[in-house]
Formats: sequence, C-alpha cells, structure tokens
Amino acid sequence: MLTLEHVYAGYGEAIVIDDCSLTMDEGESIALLGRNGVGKSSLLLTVMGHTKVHRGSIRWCGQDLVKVPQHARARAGLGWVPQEREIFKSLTVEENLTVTALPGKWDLKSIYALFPRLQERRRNFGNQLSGGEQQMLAIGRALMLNPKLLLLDEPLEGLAPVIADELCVAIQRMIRNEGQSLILVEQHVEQALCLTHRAIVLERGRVVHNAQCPDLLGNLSVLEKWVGVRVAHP
Amino acid sequence: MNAILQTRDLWKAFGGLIVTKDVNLSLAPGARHALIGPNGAGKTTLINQLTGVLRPSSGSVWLDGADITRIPPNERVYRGLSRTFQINTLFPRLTPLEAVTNTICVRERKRLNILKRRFFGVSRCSTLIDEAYALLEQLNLAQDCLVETHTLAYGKQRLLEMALALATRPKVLLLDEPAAGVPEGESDELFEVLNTLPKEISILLIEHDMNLVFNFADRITVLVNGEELVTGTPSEIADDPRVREVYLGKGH
Amino acid sequence: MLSLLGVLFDGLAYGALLFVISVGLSITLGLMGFNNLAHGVFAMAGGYLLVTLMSKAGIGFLPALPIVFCIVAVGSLVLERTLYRQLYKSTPLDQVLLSVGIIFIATAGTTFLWGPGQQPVVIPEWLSGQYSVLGLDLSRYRLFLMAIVAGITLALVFGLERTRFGAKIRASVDNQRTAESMGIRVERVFQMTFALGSGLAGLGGALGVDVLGLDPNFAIKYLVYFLLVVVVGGPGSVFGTLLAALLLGVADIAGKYYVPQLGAFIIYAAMIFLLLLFPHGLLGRRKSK
Amino acid sequence: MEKQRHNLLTIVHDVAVFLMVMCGIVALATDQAHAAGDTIKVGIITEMTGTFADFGRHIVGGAKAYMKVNGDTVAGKKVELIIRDTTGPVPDVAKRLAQELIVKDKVDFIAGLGFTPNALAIAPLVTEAKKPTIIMNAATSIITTKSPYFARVSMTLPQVTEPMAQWAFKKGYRKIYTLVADYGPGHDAEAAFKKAFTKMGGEVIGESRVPLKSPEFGPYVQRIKDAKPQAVFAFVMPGEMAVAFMKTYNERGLAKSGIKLLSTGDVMDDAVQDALGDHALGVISSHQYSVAHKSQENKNFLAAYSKFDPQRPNFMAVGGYDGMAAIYNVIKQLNGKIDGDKAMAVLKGMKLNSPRGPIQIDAATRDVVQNIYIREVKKVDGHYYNVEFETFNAVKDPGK
Amino acid sequence: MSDTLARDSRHLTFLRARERWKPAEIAFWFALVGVYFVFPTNLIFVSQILITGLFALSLDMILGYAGIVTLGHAAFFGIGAYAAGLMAAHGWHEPLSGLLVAGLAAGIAGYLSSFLLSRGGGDLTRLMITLGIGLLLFEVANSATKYTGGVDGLQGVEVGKLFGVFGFDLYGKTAYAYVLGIAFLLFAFTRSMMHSPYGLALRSMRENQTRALAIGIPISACLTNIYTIAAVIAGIAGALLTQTTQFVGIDVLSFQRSADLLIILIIGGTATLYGGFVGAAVFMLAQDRLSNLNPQYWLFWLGIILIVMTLYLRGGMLGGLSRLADLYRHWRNKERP
Repeated sequence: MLTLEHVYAGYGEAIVIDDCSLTMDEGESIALLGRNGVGKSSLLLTVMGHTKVHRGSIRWCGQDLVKVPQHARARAGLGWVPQEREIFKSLTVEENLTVTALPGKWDLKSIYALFPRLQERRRNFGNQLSGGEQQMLAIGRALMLNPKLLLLDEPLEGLAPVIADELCVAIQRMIRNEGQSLILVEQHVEQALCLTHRAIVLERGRVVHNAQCPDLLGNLSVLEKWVGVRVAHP
Repeated sequence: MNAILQTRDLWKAFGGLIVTKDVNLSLAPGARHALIGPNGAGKTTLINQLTGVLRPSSGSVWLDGADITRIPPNERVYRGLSRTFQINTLFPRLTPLEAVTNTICVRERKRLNILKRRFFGVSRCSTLIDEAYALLEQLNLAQDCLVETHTLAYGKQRLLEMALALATRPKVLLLDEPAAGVPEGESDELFEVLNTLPKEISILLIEHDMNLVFNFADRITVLVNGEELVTGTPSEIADDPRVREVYLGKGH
Repeated sequence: MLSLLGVLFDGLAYGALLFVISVGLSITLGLMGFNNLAHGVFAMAGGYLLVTLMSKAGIGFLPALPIVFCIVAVGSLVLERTLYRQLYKSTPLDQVLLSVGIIFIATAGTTFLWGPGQQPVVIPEWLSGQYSVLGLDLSRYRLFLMAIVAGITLALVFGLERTRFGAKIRASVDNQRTAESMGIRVERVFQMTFALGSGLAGLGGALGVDVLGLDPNFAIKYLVYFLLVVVVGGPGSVFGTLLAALLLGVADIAGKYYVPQLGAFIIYAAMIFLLLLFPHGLLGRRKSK
Repeated sequence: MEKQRHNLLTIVHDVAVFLMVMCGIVALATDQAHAAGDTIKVGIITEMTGTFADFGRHIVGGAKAYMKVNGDTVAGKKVELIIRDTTGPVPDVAKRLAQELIVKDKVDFIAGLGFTPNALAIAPLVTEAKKPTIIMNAATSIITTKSPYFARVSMTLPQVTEPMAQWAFKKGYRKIYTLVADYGPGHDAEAAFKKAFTKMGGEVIGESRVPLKSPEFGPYVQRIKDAKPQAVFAFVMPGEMAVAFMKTYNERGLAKSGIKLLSTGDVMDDAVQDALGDHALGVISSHQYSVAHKSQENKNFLAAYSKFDPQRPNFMAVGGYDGMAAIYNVIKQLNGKIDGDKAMAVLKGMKLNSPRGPIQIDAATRDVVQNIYIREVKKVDGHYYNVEFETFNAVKDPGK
Repeated sequence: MSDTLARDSRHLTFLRARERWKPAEIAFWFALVGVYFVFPTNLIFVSQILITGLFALSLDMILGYAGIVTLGHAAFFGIGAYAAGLMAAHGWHEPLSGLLVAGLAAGIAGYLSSFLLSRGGGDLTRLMITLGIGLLLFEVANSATKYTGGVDGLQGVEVGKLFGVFGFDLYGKTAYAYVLGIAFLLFAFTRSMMHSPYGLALRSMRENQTRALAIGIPISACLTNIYTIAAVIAGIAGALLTQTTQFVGIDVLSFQRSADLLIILIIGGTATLYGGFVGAAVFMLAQDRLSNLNPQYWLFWLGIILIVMTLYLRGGMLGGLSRLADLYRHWRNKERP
C-alpha cells in the first residue's frame, strides 16, 4: 500500500530523512520507534508532504505521492494525527470533527462511541480542552476522514496514565476490530509493541531494524541499543 | 560554590502551564554538561531563560558569581554567556567573515574609539579581522569565508553557528543540538570541532544523539516535564531505572 | 443629557460607517495576512457601480446593493488569480507596492471613465431626513446604516461561526498546514475569503457614497481610515473591528462636539494611544504558524 | 575565481549605475526648448492629477474655450499653451515648473495657478524674470502684492464674502453662526464675514472650524442647531466636503428649523450642483459667476466649453477663459511683441466683457474688480442652478 | 595555496575592496557635477531630485538598514523644512546655520518618537503609529496658521548669500552647487557609517534579529540611534528644499510625501545607498515626462510600472540589475567550465 524507496528529505537544506526505505501492506499496523530527534515525526511529515523530498520515491496505492498536493492526500486516504495535536483552536469539538469529514464507516456517532468524552464536550472550543481530550479529538478528526492509513504521532506523550490507557484501548479497538492500518510513532516502546503488528526502528533518519512485534517483545535488549539511553560502546 | 553558571530554584509558568519547575542547574568551570530529556521537557524554555530572552517567574540565574536574572540578553553575551541555535539562525546575506568580524567588533565595541566604530571602514580593524579569520580557519571555514552564508552547505552553516558563538569569547557556551539536520557524511567534521573546543570554556549541551552525549559529556542532567529528574555521570544516568522508564516506556 | 445621547448616537452611527467600509479589509488582512492597501479600490468600484446601476440601469438603491456586492466579489477573483496570488508569500513591502500600483491604475482608470468630479447619488426619499424620537433627532440613513452593520455583523459571525465554510476559514487561519493535511484546499478557501472581503468592501463603498462622496481619489483618501480601524481593532476579528470602529467613532464625534478646536487631532491621537496600549489590536489574534 | 566573480559582479553593477545616469541625462536632454517660431507661448501651471485634478480640468478647459471662440492666432502670432502639472498645492514643484517654463520653454506669459501657495512660491521668480502672470484661480488677497507682475482675473475671498454679509444684514439677519474649513482660506472667509457683519451691527454667535479630512459633519452641524442662529454662513472646500456638509445640513433639518444657509459660490460650485442635488435647494450664495448667468458672452463660453468637456464648467473655467482674454488683449495691444513691463501696463485698468459680466483689472492693485451676485439654488429643467437675483456692482477686494 | 601570506591577506583585501569607492560611484558624482555645465536650464529639477534622493537615503537607513517600515517619514522632512523656513523668515538668513538647526530639530523629534516605535506589535502597528504621528503633525502645522501660514504656506522666507558671496539665482546655479555639496557630504557620511563596524551591526540586525541579540548587539539602542540619525538627515533635506525654494508649503508634511518616498525607495532598491537617488531620478523624471505627455493619466503608467516591478523586478532597479548581473555571471561560468 505504502512504499518508500531511498527517500532523502528534510527542511530546506537540512536533511532529516536520510536514505529511508520501507513498505507496508493494507491492514498492517506498524510501530515506528527510535530516540528523540531521529526523524520519526519527520517521516510522517514527509508522507503528508510537509518536508522537501530531495531524492527517492514515495508510492501510495500505486500512485506517486510526491506529486500529490497536500490537500489531496487526505482524500487519497491518509489520516494524520500531528504530534502537537494541532487542534483548530477556534473551532468547537464538533466542528473540528465535521469540518473535513469524508463519508465512510466513521461518523460522528461512531467517534463519540469511541471517545464518549468528546461528546460531553462537543460544544467546547479546541483551546478549552485538556491534553488528553485534544489527543482524542485529533485522532477523531483524522478518523472522520475515513483514512485507509492512519498516521499517529506520539499520541500518548504527556498524558496522565489513566487517559493514556483509555487511548490505548481505543487504538487497540481500531486495529483489532476495524482492521485499521496505521503507523504509530511512540516513545513508550512496550505499549507500542503490544498494540501493533510490526515495529521499525529509526536512527538518524534511516531504518535500522525491522521485526514483528512479538519477536521484539521477547528480546528487548535489541531495542535497548537503539531506543534506550545506554550506548553500545563504553 | 564556584560554579560558573547556576540556576537557583528556577520556575517558569505560562498561565497555568508550568514549564520549568524548581530547576537547580550548576556548571563547574570547564564542565562538559549535557541536558537531555524527551520532547516537550522544557529544554528550550530553560535555555531561553538562561540567555535572557524569557524572564523566569521566580528564581535566579547566576553567571560567574553574579546574579544576571534581570540583565538583558545582549549584556549577558558581553559577560560571557553565548549560545548556538538548534535551527540555523545566521545572517544569510553576510559572508562568514563579515558575520564573525561583526561579532568580534561588537564584543570589542567599548575598546574601539568612536571613529573606528562609526566612521572608518571595517577593514581598519585589521587585528580583529585576523582574529575572525583565525577562528574561521580553526573551524575549517576559511575556504568559504568570502561567500554569502546562504550559499554554504548545511554542515558548514552548522559550523558557522558555532563560530559566531565562539567569537564572543564565551565563558559558558550553550550548544542547542549542534548536530541537528546534518546528514551522515558531514557530521564528522562537526564532532571533531566539538572535541577540540578549549577547556576553559564551560559547555552546556542539549542533544538527542546519545552517541554524542555519552562521548562528550562528563555530567548529564535529565529533564522531564520541566523538572530535573536526575543529574549524574554518564554511567549513573545509563543505569538509572527512572531514566530508562522515561526513554523506554513503563514496565521496565 | 439629550445632547449627550445625541452625540452618542452620532458617534455610533459614524462608527457604523467606519465599520462598513473597513470590515472587508479586516478579513483579507487579518485572515489571509495580505497587506491589501487597494481595499479602497474595491470600495470605490462598489460606489461607482452603485451610481452607474442607479443612473444608467435605473435600478433602485436597495436592489442595487446586493448586485454591487456580487459583481465586486466576482471581479476581485480575477485580480486575485492574476496578481494577488503571486504575492501571498511575499514580504509586506512587495504587497504594499503591488496594491499601491493597483490604486494608481484604478484612480487613472476611473478618471478616464467617469471624470475627476464628484459623483451624485440619490438615496431614496424614505432614507433621507430624520426621525424624532423623544426629542432626539435620529438620522434615517444613519439608522439604516446601523441596521446594515448589525446585519453584516450577524451574517459574518453566523457565517464564520456556524457554517462549514466558516469553519474551514477558521481552520485554515488557525493552522494552514494541518488544514491542508485534513483535506481543506486552503488556496480555494482563501480565494473565497478574498472575494468575500472585496465584496464587503464594494458594499461598504456603495453605502458610504452618500456620506463620504465619490471621486477617483476615494481609494487613497480613505485609506488611512480603513487601516486605522482595522489595525486598532486587531486584523481578522469582526468584533474587534466593530469595537474599534465604534470606539473611534464615538471618540471622534464627542471630541468634535465638545472640543471642536481639537477636531482633526482626536482620531489620530486615539489611534496612537490605543496602539501603544494594545500593540496587536483590541481583539487581535496573533498569527499561529 | 571568487575574486574574479566578485569583480565581474561589481563591474556589471557599476555599468548598470552608469547606464542609469546616462538614461537620466538623455531624459533630461530630450526636452530642450523647442525651436521658437512665430508663436506666443503661455505656460499654464495648474493641477492636472491628484485630488485637485478638477482645478486643472476647468482652468485648461476655460482657456481652450476662449481660443476656440476667438481663434488661436492673434496679431499674426500663433498662441500655444504649455500645460504643466503641479499635482496639487506643492509649491516646490510649482516653482520648478515656473522656472523651467521661463528658462527652458521661454514662455511669454505664465497663467493658471489654482492654489495660493503655488502662486506665492513663484512670485520672486516672475519678478526676477519680468514675466506677466495671470492668476486664474488662487483667491487669497495678498497674492497680488507679492509681485508687480501678478494680475488676477479670478476673485478674492473677502470680495465675495463681504457682499454676503451685507445682504444678510439687509435681510434682517442679526445672529449668525459661521462654519469654515480649517485652513487658510477658511480662516480668511471667517474673518472677512465677521468683520463686515459685526461692523454693521450683527452678531456672530458661534464659530466652527472643520478639519479638511473629516467625512463627518454631524457634530459641527449639531452644534449649530443647538446654538439656534438665524442663519449660518459656511465656507468649505468644494467637492466632497461641500456635498457632505449640505447633506448633513438637510438631514438634520436645519432648513426646517428656520436656519438659513448662506455661503460663497465656491461651495455652491456649478460643477458639483448635480452631485448636491436637492440638498442644496434654497441655499443663498454670493459669487461672481453662475452658469445660469444670462448674457451672450456666457452662451458663447458654454457652447465652446462643451466641446472639451461634457460636464458643466464653473468659475475656475471662467477664470481660465478671462485669463486668456486678458492675454489676447495684451498681445493685440503690443502687436505681438511681449515685454513684461509693457504687458503689465496694458493689463492695468484693462476692461473685459466676461461670461460673468463686465470685469476690470484694478490699475492700482492689479486685482479684479467685478460684480458680485447673490444667488439662490433652484431646479430648472431637471438641473440645479444658482439663479442670480441681486447684484452688487463693481466690487473691489476689501482686503486691500 | 602554498603562499600563506597571499592567502592570509585575501580576506582583508576582500573587505577593503568592499569599502573602496568604485569607479562608477565616482563617475556618478562627477556626472552630477557635469550636469551643472551641460544642462544649465535643468538645475532646479536636478537639485530637487537630489533633495528627494537625500531624503530617500535617510529612509533607506531605517527601512533598508534597520528594517523599520514607516509611513510618517515626512514628519522629519517637514520639521526640518519649517525650522529652516521659520529662521529665515524671522531674520536669520544665513543658510548653513539654518541647515544645522533644522537637522537638530528633526533629530530631537526623531529621538523622542523612536521610543514610541520600540513597543511591541508588528510592522503594521509601527506603520500606523508613524503614519499617525505624521498626520498629527500635519494638522498641527495646518491649524497653527499664525506661525506656519497653514495651507497658504510660510511666506517671507529670505535666504541670504551662501558664504556671504553666492546669492540664490533664477537659474538655480548656486542652489544646485549648494544642494550637490551638502548631498555629497551627507552621502559620504552615511556611506562610511554603513561600511563601519556600526553599519555591519545594523546589517546583521536586519538580517536576523534573534541572532543579532545573541551575539550581543543592543538592538533597541541601535534602533533609537539610527532612527535619530535618519531624522537628522531627513530634516536637513527638508531645510535644503526650503532654502532653495525660499518657501515652505504645508505639503512638506503630507502623507503623500511619505508615501511617494516609500515608492521611490522601493523603485530604486532598498539597502543599496544609491537606491534612493536612482529611485528619485526615475520617479521624478517619469512623473515629469509622463505627465507632460498625458497629464491626466500618468498615474496609470506609474501603476503599471509598480505592478510589473513587484512581479518581475523585486529589489528595485538596482536589485533587478544586480540579478541581471547574476544571470550574466551564471552564463559566463557555463560558457567556460
């Protein structure tokens, strides 16, 4: 469904995605791991067209994605949940959900069923929400596009554990019950691994490890090398 | 205490949002100190309070034994506190030579007489220009010092970031992700330069690249949610379970 | 007491006029961030259209107003496509220069077509004169203006706050990048916004003819007033523009009534004072990335 | 390599600057004086663009109308107009234009001058160059005292204001409020009216000065209404200021509450009458010219003017017309040999049959002496006119 | 690169070359001297171009070098013009001291008003504040008819002989020499300042304020400083206009003058030192020529020029030309690999 081949991308002259290749199929869910600043978010931004692609190709459902204008990517089936959530602050919760909605199985009702809190606060403005609610809203907003692929950028970051758990359940439901394809960027490695099928580890803008999640969960020391604080050499 | 740079109970809140919580940072002279932490931990806000762009809600910042909390940013530079930026913050239409010479002239402004400062061409300050050139040479920028900055390769621009900070002759240097955005091939030059920085300069390094942090720093502070989680030597930090939790997620 | 009320009414009515001619600029400047000094050109186009429609086509004052709005809005799209769009990402200075160029061309063009003189406009009988309410004389046209302002404010607020298109505008302004990624064609939205702002300018120009007069220099003559209201109000905020217009209107009228010696100074002094107090405008929104 | 590149860049840059200078020089050179033949050149300095483009349009239209009626040749010489644009009351430009007309174009007469500062600024120049200069519009009293080579065919403000005050007193008005635009001419009108009116025993019970850039007359008119005078004397700039004032005056029902509006003819400008529409009906004004003036000369003028301009002319156009008449007269008398002092001698005491009626240039002050008419705005055949109903004969400028 | 000495001095040579007067610059000023002899009938026009150019140079200092957009710069021009005019009208006829006083008066006004600008707010807020100050000042001059003559202008300005020897004549010869001399002196002053360490600091400030602050440049003090100097020069330009015209019209304070000036500078090119002079020449010549051809509609052509300029010739005349030079350079490099 999505294929990246030797992509070099970045902001202006700065290169943050450095020769990155990966493939994913429909129905698959991938955890994108790696330390801060290795280019995980930038990879999602690249898929959404917000970086400058210097070289390489990105194909999406058989079409060359680099040439697709940014606004058409949502219609093409990409749903993005930005890291900073980027809720439209002068729109109400409900407007945030409906303003860009596309027809499909996800509608207001099913979103409210997934996140009952949003229904309670549907008249509130984006900037009046707590962090967790904003996160739910950002996910809900992306789901309302009925995307073939959902890109989640650190959805659990900075949330209280209770809320994070609630979100995890929701994400799990999407994957297990709805068969939603998604890429999950996450700092909380273990949780991410429990949720998704496959994991990819990024280091300095390139893929350095690629494995099925259960395998990795059984062998965390591999992860320690790429994700942990300790460094391989003394 | 003979710390060169110190914060005392530094606290900063934007409205209800607390971004810096009782931070007590202390750099010994000649220190190689790294500041790490997940995204949104408040590292940039902390830097901005150190350089004076933001004023803390409470607490104080001390440089070389003097309270500089209420001193404007440019005066802090004059007193020896200098920084680099995570995203290149340069003078695109100045040549590196002009940019560094400018920095040195600003530093020496009180020693230049008014004629030299105001009415004679820059080229009259030949000793200062020589110093600028020497510095550029030291940072491998001499070859490119006469073209406009915006035409330089990205890695070279990162080096110029460093050159501008060094040209102020800092006592304390704040390096904000010096390797950010530098592609693999160009980063060696940068690390080399970092390792040759003179020992008299104390350095506070903010960096995500753990290779760099653990190779470079003798002390590390981990910042989480605006709070100092732990400070220690690299090996202490690597073994600290709380740090592992922050970086690897819970359940470890 | 009566004179105080009278002054207050006059001030509010004057504010209403300022609002009508400026609100379109508030939208293009505040929402789209384009320094369109040629706002007055669209207002002037509105005025001349009204005069022409009424005298040549024999259309009445009231039915002419919506026609003016539509024609100016559509006409502005042509300019948006050919000229404005190319400078969306440019420096303010370039935008200023472009719009000044447009002003010059419009001024010369209007002189060529209509001559340099004042254009007569005859407002219908039922709008001229005054109502006397409890000893207070209220101008009918001013009342009409105030009603229109209330209408425009409500329509704008409703349009911006309650419709999907309004939500798209707000989303695009809040965060262009995310809006784009959620499938909003920001470019198209801005085009419509531009047309809306220009259409409102045209409408304001048409409504203002009776009070402000109309000649080829209209665009440059009242430029200062448009900018004054919009900048003080905080670009992009309909309520801010309304508040600023009413505040400046009342200050100006009250000043001229009670201290006529200072007549010309008050509005400028009030502007400088307000801008020093509120550098981003009364209800200004800071642009997010 | 680097150095070479840099050098090249500077050389190209230098060449560019140099070319620019050359272009400038060529541009300067292109307008060196045209070969002078058997022509008399009249340089008209007036406003052709900007807010006051109307001034130039009328003045030039009037001048051309005179040439249309009387032919462009006089005493065997062809008369040529050279029109220069001051863009508005910008004295430094006016002075430069006058200097260029004198030294480069070598004109025989200077004419036009819509604004007082423009006229004042060129006074020393025309004195030094001894160029007869016909003021076709500017209306401040002192202008003619600033150069012995100035002669005026337009009017002065006190000249038209005083008859208004006299008429008002005669009609029984005793309490009058004055409202003027807050600029030099406004202040002059205010002073002239007040002086004449109080001398006779009337009383000015209130004065207002309105800023030039004020679209809103509400508070000023309200003050008048509150002061309850018998009449209000108003002097504002013609154009949108007059329109705005009239509208507010009517809207607030001052006419209905019996407050009569008196004004000078500048405010009741013929050219904007139709823009004023019904608002101006019944306004009394004093002035030297009305389009509705009944005379053969005026008919000729109107017929000729309509060839250049579909819109109505006004007193400025008549100024242009009479100014050309004066110039033609001088050329005739001097038989085509123009000399500054002789020309001035001819101008002094010259009598002309103008579209406005008989006028004369005062031999002592070189200022115009003319009939001032009291008029009322009436609707005739669907158009609005200042209809004259009383005449003050041969009024001199009382300011001197 | 074996010769260390040659390599080491290369950077110094580079900086010196930047500061040296280029042949074209010298030609520029000599050409202006030449105008005196070649076009004796155009001297007033050229001196007015020079005055406007000088005025534009002062705007360039704050717009081009310090990055402040202003629409009220005529305020300082006007203050200078009136200061010189009032002195001359009240018995002090010596021209040079008139210039000094005018510069001083404008400088004080500039210094005081600079504090209104250092407040927060964006370009637009600054634009409106400067505009407001300009308009207020205009109204003051208009109302104070007793002192300024209001819209009729200040009369009785009599300027004495320059150095007690050269009177101001009809052909404007003395005026031209006087204006050219003063313009050159002030230009040389500005030029040397812009090439000094101070000028370098200003340039860096415009390029990037954040970094300028981070290398220790006291930004607000610098802004106040340059704003004051620019006001002084604008004031002197105003005084020159007064002295050569021997009259002060209220238009010296008008919004029109500020707005035209901005257009002139942008046409010429900002931050180039010569942009103001080139822009003034182009603008005023175009105005003069076009309005002679077709007085009513010359604005139309000016409008076309402005639009074409913003779309295809950013950076003004000089900017466009240097881009042409870039193209040429590019082409040359391709020709000879």
